[in-house]
Formats: sequence, structure tokens, C-alpha cells
Amino acid sequence: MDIRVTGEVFDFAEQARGFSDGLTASGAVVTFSGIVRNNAAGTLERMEIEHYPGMTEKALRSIAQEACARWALEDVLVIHRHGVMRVGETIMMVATASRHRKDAFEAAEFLMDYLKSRAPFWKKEVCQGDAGDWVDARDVDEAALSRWNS
Amino acid sequence: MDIRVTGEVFDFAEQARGFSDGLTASGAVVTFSGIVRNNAAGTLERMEIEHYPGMTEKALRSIAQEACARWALEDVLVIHRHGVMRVGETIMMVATASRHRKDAFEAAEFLMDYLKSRAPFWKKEVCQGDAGDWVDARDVDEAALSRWNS
Amino acid sequence: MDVLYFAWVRERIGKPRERVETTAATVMELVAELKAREPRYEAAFADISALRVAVDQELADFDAPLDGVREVAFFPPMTGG
Amino acid sequence: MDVLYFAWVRERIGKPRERVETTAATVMELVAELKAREPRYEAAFADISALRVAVDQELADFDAPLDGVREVAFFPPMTGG
Repeated sequence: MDIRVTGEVFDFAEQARGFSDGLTASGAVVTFSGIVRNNAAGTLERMEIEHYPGMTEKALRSIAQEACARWALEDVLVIHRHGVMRVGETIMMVATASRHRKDAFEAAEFLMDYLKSRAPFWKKEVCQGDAGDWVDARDVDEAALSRWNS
Repeated sequence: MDIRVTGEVFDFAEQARGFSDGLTASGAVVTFSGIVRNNAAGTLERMEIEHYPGMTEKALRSIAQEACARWALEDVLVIHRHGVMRVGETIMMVATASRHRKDAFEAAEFLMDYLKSRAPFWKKEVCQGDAGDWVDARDVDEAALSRWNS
Repeated sequence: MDVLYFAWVRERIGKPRERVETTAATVMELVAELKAREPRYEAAFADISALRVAVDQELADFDAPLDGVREVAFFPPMTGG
Repeated sequence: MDVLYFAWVRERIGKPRERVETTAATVMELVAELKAREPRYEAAFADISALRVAVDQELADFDAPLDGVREVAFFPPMTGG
């Protein structure tokens, strides 16, 4: 299990290769990556992500451990940035590896659902000439968690 | 949409990067890759995949088009090898890109479920000193399709 | 029409494809004609539930009509991915 | 104990953290004490349903006890991923 919280740009494909190369038993690898996108008007200048140092890694590790308890995974990778990001940069990624695709897919979705609403990150979008707006949590993200509690 | 059937080794991470770099509107990218794994005894010498030239690309394209009709996707990539593969090599991959992670995840799972049971590929595992065994289709793969027909 | 065989169906029949002159109206009638030819066809088509068929490169049922069809393929359930 | 604020809670209160001497038995009692201090605290804690709380770096409820607790953090719903 590899959990990283970083203020630096990272290369999703390079990390996916490293993850994949380290596997020996898994026939199925799933990755998710989140990328900064511009708004419809094309005015996004940057995204800023605030986090809670200390709690962040603890929360991510606990979510990843829960995934390992629920599914048969050979390995899990979570990388999440904080600080300032530009359009096109990767915000975060998860990768999961298992013998079977169902485990790898479900674990990746579980990680994303929990990471969205239970890891202490807050996004702010700063557009040209404004001071920035905090991104509102979406009801649909909170609702997504119910899938894992039945 | 990019659909490729190839007899050559390909690099999953490099293809994932190419796919990701070509996107402009998607904040969510999901990839799946399938890798040749050894058996428990460690005797697998190679995997051979036979396919139905002509029908294969047509079937993959039709599955990918169905995914694009069902989910809001910016792009879809499917690469599937045929011929001889060694342990550790990538058999196939799919990648999906969307504004929202739910669409990207579901479309990738849909592609995998259909590709497993509806694209004309047949796997044979050849172990040391034998002539090879055709891999049996798994009931669980056929059953997985029912998720998409409700 | 062209009749194609894949995977163990190909191995049992001993060839990947052949030209077949037939008046069979459906896939099932074609299967009956082929089974009547030789034991290796009989063996390959013994359990039809273990086989899948494509008609002009589209998956089809065994009662699919063959009128105007150029290519029929027989094979076991697919194992891609 | 240390009280931390994140995102717009931090911006409204005007600082990221502070040392608070309190005898509050629960998070809710601590919130009441903070609200009584100044209008900016009153504003930040006006709608408690818009806030989340972590006690010693674990998500908690507002009725969580504070006995022995070293760190409480207030913030809006998280938006990672």
C-alpha cells in the first residue's frame, strides 16, 4: 500500500507504470485519475487545494485499509496533491490491483467515493480577476457512499 | 474513439498517457489493464490468443459505440492483443474519459464485461511440456452482462 | 458460403475455414449437414450448447436464417479481456 | 486544546488555528463558547449543518465528548478527489 500527499506535480502515467511493474499476482489493474478542467467560460486561472496535514494521510490510509479488508487486492496506490494546480494537471489518482477485475473496479470506486467526502481536502477555484470560490460538496457524492453500507 | 487489435507488445502506461494527453474536457479518466499471470505452479510458458479478423474490430467498435451512447464520454480507447504473450505482458486495456467519475467507471466496466464475453477472442494457456488448454468461459462473466440489461 | 472455425472447434475439425455449398435455410440445418459428413464434425458439433455462432460476423442464434449469408463462423464461448 | 479551522471557516474566523482554554464537555459546548466570543465566530458557526468536525484528527459528531482531547478541527464538507 502506497499513500502519498504531495504539493508537487506528478505524472499519472509514470506512477501507473511503477504500480503495475511492482505487481506479481494480479491480472487486473484499474486506475482513476482526476484532472483540473477549465469552466465553460474558460476563465479558470488555478485550482487551490487546502488539506489538513496529519489527518489527511491518516484518513487516506484508513480508507485504503478498508478497501484491502473488503476486496482481494495485491496492492493499492493513492496520490493526492494539495496547493496550487493549473488546468490540465493531475489532481489525484488511485490504482488497484487484483486477480479479478470486479475486485479491482469496486475497490477503486470505493476509494474514490470515500476520498471525495471523507478525506480532508477542500478545493477552491480561482478565476481571472476574482478571489476564488470554495467548491461546494455535491449531494451526489455524499449519496454515493450509501452503496458501500448495505 | 480508438480501437486497436494488435499482434504486438504495447506499453499500457504510454498508451494511458497518450489517451489522457488528448483530452480537453474530462476531469475523470479510468483505465483497466489485463496482464498475463502465471498459474499457481509457476509453469505457464505462454498465452496464445486467437481472434476472428474482421469481426473482432467490428465487435469492439460496436461495444465502444454502445458505451458512448449510454454514458457521457469524451473519448474511449480499447487495445487488445492476439498471438503469443509471455507472463507479465499486457493482454489488453480500456480507457474512458468523462466529466464525472461515475460515467468513466461504469463505461469502463461495461466495456470489460462485453469485451470478455462478446468479442471474438479465445485464450489458450500453454504450460511447460503440454500442447496447451483453451481457457473456459466463466459463468460469472456471462452473469456480469445482466447488470447492463435492466 | 464460407464456414469458419475457431479455437477448439477449429482444432477438432482440423481446418480454419472451408467453402460449403449448401441449401440449408438456417444455421441449425447447416450444422446437421456438417455433422452428417464425418465423425470429426459430429464430434465438434456434439454439444451445441457449448458453441456460439456468428453470421456475417455478427453473433447470431442457431435458428438464424442463412438466406443471402456469405460467412458463418462456429466457436466456443469467447474468452477475451 | 488546539482548535483548527479550514477552508471558508478559516477565512471567516481569520486564522488557521488557536489555543483555546475550555471546560466544554462536548464539541457543541465548545461551539457555543466560540460563538459567544465575537461576531466572526457567530458568523462561521451560524449554520452547524454546513460544518463538519474532527476530534483528534478523526471525523466526529457535534455531541462528541472532549475529555482528554488535544485537537478539534472545524471545516466545511470535504471536496477531495
